[in-house]
Amino acid sequence: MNIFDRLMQIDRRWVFLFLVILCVIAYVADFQIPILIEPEVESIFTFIDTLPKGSVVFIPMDYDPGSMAELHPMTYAIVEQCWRKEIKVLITALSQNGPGMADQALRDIADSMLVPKTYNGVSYPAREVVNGVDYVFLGYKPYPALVILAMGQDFRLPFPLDYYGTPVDSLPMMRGLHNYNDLACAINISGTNATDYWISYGQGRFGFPLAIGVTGVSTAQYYPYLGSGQIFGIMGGMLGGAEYEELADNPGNAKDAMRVQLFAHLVIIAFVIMGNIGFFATVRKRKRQQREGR
Amino acid sequence: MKQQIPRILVFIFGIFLIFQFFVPHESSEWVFEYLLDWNIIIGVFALAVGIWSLFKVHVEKIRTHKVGWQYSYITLGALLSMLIFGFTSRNGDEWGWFFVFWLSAVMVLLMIIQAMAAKGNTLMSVILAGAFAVIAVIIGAADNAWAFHFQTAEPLQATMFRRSFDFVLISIHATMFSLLAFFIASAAYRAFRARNVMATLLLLSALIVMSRFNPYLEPIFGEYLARTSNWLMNVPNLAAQRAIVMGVGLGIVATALKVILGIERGYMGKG
Amino acid sequence: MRDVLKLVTVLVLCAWATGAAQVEPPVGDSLPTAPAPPPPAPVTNLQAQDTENDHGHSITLTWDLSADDGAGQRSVVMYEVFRWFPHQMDVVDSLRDAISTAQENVRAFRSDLPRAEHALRELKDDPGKLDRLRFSVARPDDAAFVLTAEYAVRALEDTIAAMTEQGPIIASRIGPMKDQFYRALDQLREVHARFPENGGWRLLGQVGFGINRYENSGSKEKTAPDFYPDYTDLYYRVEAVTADPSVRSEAAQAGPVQSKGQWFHTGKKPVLLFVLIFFVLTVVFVRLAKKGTDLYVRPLSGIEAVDDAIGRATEMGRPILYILGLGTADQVATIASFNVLSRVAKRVAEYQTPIIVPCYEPIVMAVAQEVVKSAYLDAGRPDDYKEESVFYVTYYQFAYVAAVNGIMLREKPATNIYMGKFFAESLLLAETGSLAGSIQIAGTDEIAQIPFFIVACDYTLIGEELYAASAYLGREPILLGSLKAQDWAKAGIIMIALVGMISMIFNWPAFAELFQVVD
Amino acid sequence: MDFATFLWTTFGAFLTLATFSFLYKDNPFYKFAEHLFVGLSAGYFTIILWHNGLIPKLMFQRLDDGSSYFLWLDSSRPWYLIPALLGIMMWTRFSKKYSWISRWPLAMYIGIGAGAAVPLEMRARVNEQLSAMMRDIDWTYFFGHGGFNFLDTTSGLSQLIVFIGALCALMYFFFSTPHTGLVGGMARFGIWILMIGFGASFGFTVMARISLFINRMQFLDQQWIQSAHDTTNPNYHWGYPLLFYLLILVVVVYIVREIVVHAGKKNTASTGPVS
Repeated sequence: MNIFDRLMQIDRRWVFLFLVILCVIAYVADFQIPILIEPEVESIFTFIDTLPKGSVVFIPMDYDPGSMAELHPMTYAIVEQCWRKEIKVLITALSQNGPGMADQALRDIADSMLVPKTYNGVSYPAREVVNGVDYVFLGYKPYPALVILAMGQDFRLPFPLDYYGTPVDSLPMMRGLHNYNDLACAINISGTNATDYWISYGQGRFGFPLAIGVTGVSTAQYYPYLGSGQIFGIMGGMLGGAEYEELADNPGNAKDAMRVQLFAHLVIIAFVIMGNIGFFATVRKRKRQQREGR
Repeated sequence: MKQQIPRILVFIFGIFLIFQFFVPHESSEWVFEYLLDWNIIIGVFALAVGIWSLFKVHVEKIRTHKVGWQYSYITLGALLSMLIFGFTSRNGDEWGWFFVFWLSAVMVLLMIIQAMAAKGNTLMSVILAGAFAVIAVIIGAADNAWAFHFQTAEPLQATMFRRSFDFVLISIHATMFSLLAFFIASAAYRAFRARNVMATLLLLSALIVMSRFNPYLEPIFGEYLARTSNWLMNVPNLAAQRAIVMGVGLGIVATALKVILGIERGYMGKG
Repeated sequence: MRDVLKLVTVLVLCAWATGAAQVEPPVGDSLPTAPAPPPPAPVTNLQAQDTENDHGHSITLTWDLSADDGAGQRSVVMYEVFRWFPHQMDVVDSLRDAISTAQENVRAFRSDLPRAEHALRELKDDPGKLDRLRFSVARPDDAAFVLTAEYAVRALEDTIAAMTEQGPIIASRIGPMKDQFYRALDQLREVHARFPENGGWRLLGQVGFGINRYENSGSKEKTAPDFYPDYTDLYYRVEAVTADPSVRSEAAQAGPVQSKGQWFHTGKKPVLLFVLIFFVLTVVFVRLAKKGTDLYVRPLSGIEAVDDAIGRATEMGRPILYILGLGTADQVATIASFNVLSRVAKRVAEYQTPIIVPCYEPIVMAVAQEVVKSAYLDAGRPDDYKEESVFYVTYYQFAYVAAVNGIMLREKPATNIYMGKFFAESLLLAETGSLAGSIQIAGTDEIAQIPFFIVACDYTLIGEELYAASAYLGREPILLGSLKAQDWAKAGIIMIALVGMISMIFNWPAFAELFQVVD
Repeated sequence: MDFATFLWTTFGAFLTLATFSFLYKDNPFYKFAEHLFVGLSAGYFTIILWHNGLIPKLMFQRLDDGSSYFLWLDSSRPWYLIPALLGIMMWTRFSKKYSWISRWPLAMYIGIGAGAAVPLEMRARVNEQLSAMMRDIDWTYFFGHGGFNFLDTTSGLSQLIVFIGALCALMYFFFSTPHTGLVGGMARFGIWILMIGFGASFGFTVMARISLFINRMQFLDQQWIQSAHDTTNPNYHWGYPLLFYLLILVVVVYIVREIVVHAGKKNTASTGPVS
């Protein structure tokens, strides 16, 4: 059992221990690292940046607390950008345990709007965000495909009441807002496969401009839809969130998490290389034994 | 009778819905929405069967003292607690007798389990279950610091429901999910071995993409790493996705047609 | 084949490099600036027809631009579209609003009444609780007013009395109002026919200059404000309007026209074509297979592994864990997984190996129970079927995973089979399975999860191999026949794609448009 | 943060550490967290389905004309009686003898699902992708914008690679022809493209998983550790650090016990840790 064999069969719990230690160290020490911007994220930022005041952006937040880590930075950055530019936001949460979390996120962002901020050189005054005027949160309904189809007729069909139980007709922002044709665009931030329904049943059937913010694992899956023009932008996982925060000049969790990401990736790459070194050494050794053995 | 009628039903509904897609007329849309409502309602009813199966499996585990049977009490107790939290909410700020009600309800459940699981004298647990049930009913009726809400969605905002979701469900959910960070490392270490051409291609493209945002490799590779991983995601990955999406599309249509035409009967048990 | 492709590419390259001059886009014109222009020329050739391929209630207006739009005086800024509304429509609208406000009040009574009664009881026995109770009561609007317990009690008594007494009256009035509303709706058709008596033109909408099309689509729901019935004579007017709204052209009128829903969506013809071709292919090859023509099917490593994996489980006397994935029973990936489960369960019944099937969704559990019970029946061992081998865990992704991980480490199954829809939890299950030392076979059509199964499992069925798995396991000729049909369809698609791409090279897009789906 | 919230946060932190302990091995802490999670989540979904799914869809609508009916039994929409009957037929699964009746609603459920899927999936997966493939190659910038640039994803060459790669990958999935000769060559190129694509998407998701772990670290750090020592908190008292160190003590005791047990086992029989 020489050094190479041991390299090949390290018990996986050493890998876990080593990864934990390194991530904690990277988390505690804080220094900034540069972020590279991809065109798929920039197209979403410029689309919203050029929207006139009072237009309505529809953000279906179809994720649950599990994928909150990757997707909250995107939601925070986009919703704050909209509210700062006085763009109205309509929100649904079609993942079964997402509404509570979405409601809490909206309250956090509304609090951070009470402080004046300057982004990319433009200074924005503090602003009190009002439910029903600046945003409407419609809450959750099961079976996303049916809800998306129904909202094509009218938001009121699946959502007679909003999340807080007030009838939708009594909300000022919803007057004249019936279905997808009255929206500037939809940005589906999702950790579930509701995004497939948004692309084939939503955008496919009603043709509104759609961009998506998804978890890292399913980013690759949606590139064909970017290629065929069914969506105009993709934000992929924590990196997508960090790039959007960089573009919006609004640093948040995503940017300072990138440091831990870097160290973790280095650990994994190191272990993979070690495994392969061990592998090649044993292969060469076995070949040599076969030659001698013959 | 048991086989023919289900197969005929699948055929009728399947064929109807295939052609409904091509009929935009108002009545066809109305029937489509109505049928989808059927699926939701059947789903809601089926949940009761599911909960019953969960209850039976855990009672069985307790009865036969299978490995880890003590923990089944926790599952059933947690299930009942969440149902109680989900149907009640306080009128004012005090709790009144709520927690006593909750405890007696849980005790009723434990006694019922004891009665179902115990081999010998179930009389004692049945009496105790009745006693606790009476206590729970009295508190439920008399105490007006809190109330039951079956029609309005008020309990969703109630403290206990919100708290047990935010702090218990989210904590375990997010932690289970984050175990993937470790498992992806151990899987990469265990499986990324350059055994043959295919495994080597898998390994190389993974390594390139994993170091795409690495600023320290920038002086060596410049922005080629980011551009290469972008190319890997947009060209070979796109080709792979497209082929699989189309293949899966045909596979889905083939399987659905086989089920509708009755060629494939596995789903109804006919092997 | 390869050198033909090379020749075509090189040829096209040379042709392209020499020709292809870009055509300059037309120069945009400037905005019109005129003090008080005479009225612009009216719109010509105004036509109104029923919108194609829709569920009715929609009319499309098309016209030729006014002579003064983009040319001549360039005075036209927008076009306004009007429709003739009979006074009966106002009756319908007012009834509709009355009904919705009545429903509003009834809903408010129903939710506020219990809370007000509770607040009243609390205040009566302890006035001090005033600020801790949640209730809404009418208050005088002078700022100096301080809410006292006595005032609150009196106000609460009044509101409760009002609610209990008025509530039923308003509720009872809703029913008759509804009948009146629906009767008025039914008269709309012949009232529209008596154009132009007792009605008026009402503005529908505006479109900018340079646009010659407007779609007036109302909702199909009778209770929606923009509803108008099908098969009803409608009249439209379009006026060209300048920057000064009072200066506008005479109205061009169109009508009567009736809206109706179509029974076939012509834009979806390619989809129907593909479905029918596939249908025919399947039927043909299944009939061929019934006649016993020998069918070669390439070996699928994942499927061969299933047989010896079950053998391994029997030798070791350990159970088999079958996971149907997180899909619902109406998703085809889960249906394919049922088919595979029925074959695996049959073999398991024959070898008398225990099988564990934890289910994520109640209906999937119900169907899986039926599948496994019948499989034991087919294998001739109905009494070996244990009721709790197929059970419901929870309809919550990671709680299901936590439970299944626990089962893997405690039961230490010899073989784990994952077939169906999997999401982020695929690697969690696969890595725990490998930790527990089981042979793992996975099959999913969720593209994002295939890499994880490839890395962590021993055998993986990629994408559509999941759908072919049941045919391979059963080896029944008619199922292999349907695989042949699938291959022919795939070959067809490859041919269409090749011809399509080459036709685009010679910029002849007609072929590609044949397959374009228009909504 | 008031003490009740801190109590819940500490319980959350305990459950987080209990779930992480699964990485070491299956232990009582993990079993507790797992069973608690299964019970609570089953209850949670039932409540969400009742309040969001069942009530607005069926019962609540009946309130608008002033009187409420019991779920579906209502004169204005009698046709909702059919799904109600199907639902009740599902309940025959409670009895062993009559459970075959539940096959009827299940058959309809699967029939509706399969039927709806055929045209939708054919359109979304086959037609749309086919039209996307049949687009012209960008010959003017065949070798990339701005001189030869192989990595330009919008160059004609890349589009050609995507086109040929997709066709070859489709070839790989041919079931009824042996992978020999030309088809074999194209299929091998196809599986290579598939493997490169899978490697790329695997590498891409590593970041997503690490970010989940970062989130849990942030929870433990910001909401638990920091608030346990946040003396500026108005209702801070001795209870906060007590709870904090109590949980730390539990963790340390467990680790020490494991090391002692493990060391003990080591010198008796040198078995490696249970892998």
